[in-house]
Amino acid sequence: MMLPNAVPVSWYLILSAILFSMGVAGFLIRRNIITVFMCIELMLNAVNLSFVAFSYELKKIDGQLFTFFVMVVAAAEAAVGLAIILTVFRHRMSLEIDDVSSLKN
Amino acid sequence: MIPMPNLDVLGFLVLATFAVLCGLSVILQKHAVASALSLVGVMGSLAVLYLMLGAEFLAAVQMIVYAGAIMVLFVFVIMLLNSGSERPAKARYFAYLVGIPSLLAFLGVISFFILKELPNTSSVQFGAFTQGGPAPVGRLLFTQYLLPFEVTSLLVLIAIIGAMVLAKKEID
Amino acid sequence: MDFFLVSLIKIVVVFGAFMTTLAYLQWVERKVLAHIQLRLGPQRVGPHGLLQPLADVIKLATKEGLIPANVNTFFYILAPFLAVSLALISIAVIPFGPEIELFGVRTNLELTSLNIGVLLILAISSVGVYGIALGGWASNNKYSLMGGLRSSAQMISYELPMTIALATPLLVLNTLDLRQIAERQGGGWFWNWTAFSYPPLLFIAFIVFLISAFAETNRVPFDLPEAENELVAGFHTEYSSLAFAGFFMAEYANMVTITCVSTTIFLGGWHPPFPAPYSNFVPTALFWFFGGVLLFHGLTQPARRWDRFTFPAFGVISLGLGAIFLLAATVLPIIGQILLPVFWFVAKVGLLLFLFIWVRGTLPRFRYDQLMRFTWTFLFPVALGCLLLTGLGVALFG
Amino acid sequence: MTESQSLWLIPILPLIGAALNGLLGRRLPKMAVSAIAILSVLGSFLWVMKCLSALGNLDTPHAEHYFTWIQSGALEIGVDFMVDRLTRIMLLIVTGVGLLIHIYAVGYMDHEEGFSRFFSYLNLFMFFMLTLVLAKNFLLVFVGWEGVGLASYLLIGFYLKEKFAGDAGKKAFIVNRIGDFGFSLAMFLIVITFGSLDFTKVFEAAAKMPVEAHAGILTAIALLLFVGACGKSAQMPLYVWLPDAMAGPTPVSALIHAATMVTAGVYIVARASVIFDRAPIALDVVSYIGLLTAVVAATIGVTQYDIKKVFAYSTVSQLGFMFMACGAKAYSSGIFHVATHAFFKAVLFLGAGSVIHALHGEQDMRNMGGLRSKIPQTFATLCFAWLAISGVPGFSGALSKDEILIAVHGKSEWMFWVGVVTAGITAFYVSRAMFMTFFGEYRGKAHPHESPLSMTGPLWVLALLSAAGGYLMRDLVHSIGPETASHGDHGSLEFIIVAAGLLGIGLAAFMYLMNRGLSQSVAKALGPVYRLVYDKYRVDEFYDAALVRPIQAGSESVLWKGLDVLLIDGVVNGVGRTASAIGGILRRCQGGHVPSYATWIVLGAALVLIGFQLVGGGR
Repeated sequence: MMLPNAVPVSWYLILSAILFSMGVAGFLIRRNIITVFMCIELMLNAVNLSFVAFSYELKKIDGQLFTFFVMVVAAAEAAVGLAIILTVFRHRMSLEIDDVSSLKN
Repeated sequence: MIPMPNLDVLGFLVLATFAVLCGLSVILQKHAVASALSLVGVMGSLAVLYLMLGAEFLAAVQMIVYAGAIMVLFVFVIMLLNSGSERPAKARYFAYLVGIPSLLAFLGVISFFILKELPNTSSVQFGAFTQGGPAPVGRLLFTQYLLPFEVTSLLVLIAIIGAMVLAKKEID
Repeated sequence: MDFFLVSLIKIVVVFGAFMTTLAYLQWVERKVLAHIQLRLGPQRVGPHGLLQPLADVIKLATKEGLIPANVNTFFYILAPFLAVSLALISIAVIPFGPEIELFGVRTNLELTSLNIGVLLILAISSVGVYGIALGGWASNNKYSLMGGLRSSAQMISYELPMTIALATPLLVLNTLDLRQIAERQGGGWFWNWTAFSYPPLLFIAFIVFLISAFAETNRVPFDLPEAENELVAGFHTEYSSLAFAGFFMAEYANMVTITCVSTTIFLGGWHPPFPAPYSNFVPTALFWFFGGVLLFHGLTQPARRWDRFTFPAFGVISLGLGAIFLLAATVLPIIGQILLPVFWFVAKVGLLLFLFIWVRGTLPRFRYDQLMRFTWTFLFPVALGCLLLTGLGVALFG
Repeated sequence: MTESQSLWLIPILPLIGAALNGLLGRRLPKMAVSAIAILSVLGSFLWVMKCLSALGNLDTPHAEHYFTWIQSGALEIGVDFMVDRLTRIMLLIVTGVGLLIHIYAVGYMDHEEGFSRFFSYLNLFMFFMLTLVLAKNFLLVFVGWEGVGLASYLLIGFYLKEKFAGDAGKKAFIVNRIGDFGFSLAMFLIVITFGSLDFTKVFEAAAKMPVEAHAGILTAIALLLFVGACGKSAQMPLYVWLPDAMAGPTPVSALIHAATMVTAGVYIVARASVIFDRAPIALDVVSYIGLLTAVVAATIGVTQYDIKKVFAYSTVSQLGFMFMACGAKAYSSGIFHVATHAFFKAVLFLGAGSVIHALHGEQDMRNMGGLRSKIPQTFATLCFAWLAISGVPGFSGALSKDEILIAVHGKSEWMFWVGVVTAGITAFYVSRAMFMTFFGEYRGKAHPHESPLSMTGPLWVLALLSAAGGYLMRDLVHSIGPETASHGDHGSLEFIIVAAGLLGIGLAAFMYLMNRGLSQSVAKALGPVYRLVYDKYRVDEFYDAALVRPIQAGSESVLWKGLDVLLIDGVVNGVGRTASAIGGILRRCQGGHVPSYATWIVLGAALVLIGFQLVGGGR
């Protein structure tokens, strides 16, 4: 197999899309709340990759700063989200997402 | 002599494959700890990819913040709850029949878009873009993006307080 | 190909020295602890137990590697592997000496030079917690799990003051490259070192960093994860054989790495505490002084029978080392440019390591709530205050 | 432009005092609280002196710009302070009298709960009042204007445990709202007309406009400003809050409801004199209202028995005099009366406070009498104020009152005569209060004792000022504005005024010293008229019947039962019902099951992207 002698930025973008889709798929099929939450992190990471790739393509570091902000927001989200999961677990003794469906009505 | 493979290409392919494999592992592993460690793998390979894209500061921050803090928190919570493996899933026809095909369509269209709209993107060479060091990032962060930066710090503060309030055991 | 060759040589030298240090660090620790407690320590294997590390390695390697029932084998094996490999990475960016020229090749006395070296070390140390947490969890044992959880919580908590204390000197030094950090502190007296600039702010930061380093490496008085009276042996209760050796080595490697980092960032790296021509003779003087003392003791008042032979032998070796350093300082600058900086670097690291052992021999263990309260209500605010005040100082006078 | 004098320090110092006392006061000893309160006001008084001496003659106003507060299109409102000759007088009165009253209050409030709270409010009042006085544009004046209203509300309702105090506070606040509404409308009109709120720009532009023979824009602005002034300065028909405001501690009555805040209305009319000069109709209205207020309040004052009420109506009446002066374009005379009134009315209130303090809270004059010998210092100081307000020559009150009445004489003959009669009534009721309190037999039960030095000291200073202050301030005041009251020979007029005052005193002496009981028979002889006056013309009852009840009834039947229940609730509930009906259909999609929501999102995203692609791509 002949390897190309350079990687275009679009490959990075496609990798980002693939990772993002995997995150969504995980979100759809997994049942453990924590895993679902991790799939969200996977999606955020995928988006970050495309930010950085565009930053390279445009030769401006603004994209990297967006990634920075995404990370901080992800940290905040993880802290609050995990606290919520802890509380949910304490009340229901379960981490199954199907068990937490009292949002209806 | 064996022709030296282009390190940029080789690196990308290896890392991308590793990232995709880890990503699959995240969504397919039965146990949450395994998923979490796979996610750390994704993050690590992304960090190296950032390095190749010239975002060295971001790569370090990715490791420190994502792998070192956020995921440790995940692992910590998983171990704390020690909930064991996931039960075999109930048949989830809706997600499988509607969600996955839509997702594939989504991926296809996006990839098509990328290849069609951005046909001549520049090729990535390690070291070609050197603006990702701490100094330029910091300079931009504390000038043009000062307001978002401060707002984010406020957000983190709120998140800390929120997490404490939520996770605190109620004293009855 | 010079680059690869030189790199290969450096890797071999550094790796060999590092591993030997780890092995003998444990011997030193046992000896020092023994003397603190008025014992002799290892004595059987070799003179003064000098071959004890070798014996330990053989013992650990030949033991049966147990894998308990109902554990997740993959993670169980992965954990010590992860711990030790992460612990060994950081040494790659530590500079031991200045740029040297040897046989027409210019090279730096370090394995690799990164312009974000400090960040790399922080990243590695923040990931280091996985090994312990995973090991504790994968053992499928409640004591191990408790130890793993404790260590995760402790390392996450102490990482904050450590990072902040580490960021404080960076305000003064204005770079993240460890080599530049060391170089910017050199050329003169020891008050050029970061720990002594903006007194006493950065010294406080240094102390905060050291305390956090104790906690990060799970050393006494912060060795809650392996508190044996509560948790048997903590996260490595179930481990044996080489897997146990992995955790063990990781702990000592972390110790060495973190002392190297504090030496580089706070204590001026390889720079002597006072200017060059005079400081060059300090090693000779020290070695000769020790050699003289050893000879004197061995020949005139040996405490035990074999001391009559071993002490003079060590004394002669010490005198010889002194002579080599004398040569290096005077007629053989080609060796001196390597030996002298490395001597100072090793001396500082050694002093800090001795501090670690000394503290282990002296202080009792914290209680868990004390430990957490200490970092969140004392160490963290102090580190933050230091950072802010130093920032103010740099803004005003820098 | 002279160099900056850091005028901002003047209001900021009391604000710092207020903040310190408000936040930390409860933990500080009383010494510290009073030290903070007094020192902050003393500081600002000294700074005023320093600034004024540095600014010299003030031929041109001194202005300072700090920062732009509001910028909206061409309208730019800054935080600007200004000192001119008018401000100079007000600054001296506010900080000087304020300082003395603060010192007095330390003694007066010594035994009360909420010591630090009181001084925090009082300092806050000083901050807003100084802002009001120093402001260089209408909006900043309004800030101070509302702020003093707030401080007044807080201080009237200071005795939290008394219901009537809270009610009085609310009444003051609500009645003031009417005036503030007028003031806001005036500001809007000014912005529309002149495009700015800055004093310099507005008055320069207004000075170029002609005098309006018929009602025009300037008349409207002037009248609306005057509505605001009526509220703040307790003029007809909005005066009803001031007598009730006496529910607050006496130093408050002296500082806010006699000396400073209530004169803000006079100040704003004098400040906007350029506008009023060009709106003769508004001037007439000002005169009539002032006169009416003066007469009505004076007659009510004759019949009251509560010593503070008497002085409260007296304040209303004197404020009426000030507006009469303004209506006669004698703004400087009005301000002059503001100054002298600040001195003697402060003495009257503080003296009354001292009496009340001596009698442990007794306010009814029927239970007093013969206190002359028991609290001699209070009596002596009150005598100064009594003679001053009665217009006895040689005291400062006579100077300003003469000026006002002479100016009014220049405007209209009959108003002058009514004014003279009112001045006589003034002398009569103040004398009556003095005689009932200090002469004759002691009728009360409590054991009177003289007040401490921190109360009598300020009293003496103010008493001397009410005698001599007029002569000290006359030139300062007259430097303000155009000379209107011609300084001709008004010997005969002055004689009439003095005679009216002396007649009032004599009559009171005749009725309350020589023939006790005569007052009763006079009251009986007048019968219903007396009852009417005694009940304050039943104005409160009239307002209650004419305004409060209809509004309440209207709110209940129309707004609540009609508008709120039928219309608003109907719409809201209808929307809710519709939504829940639609939701009942949509509910089938919402299982509360997170992954299925996510699936819908993914489906939607895919459809949007595909649609996008079909429509024509990214361009």
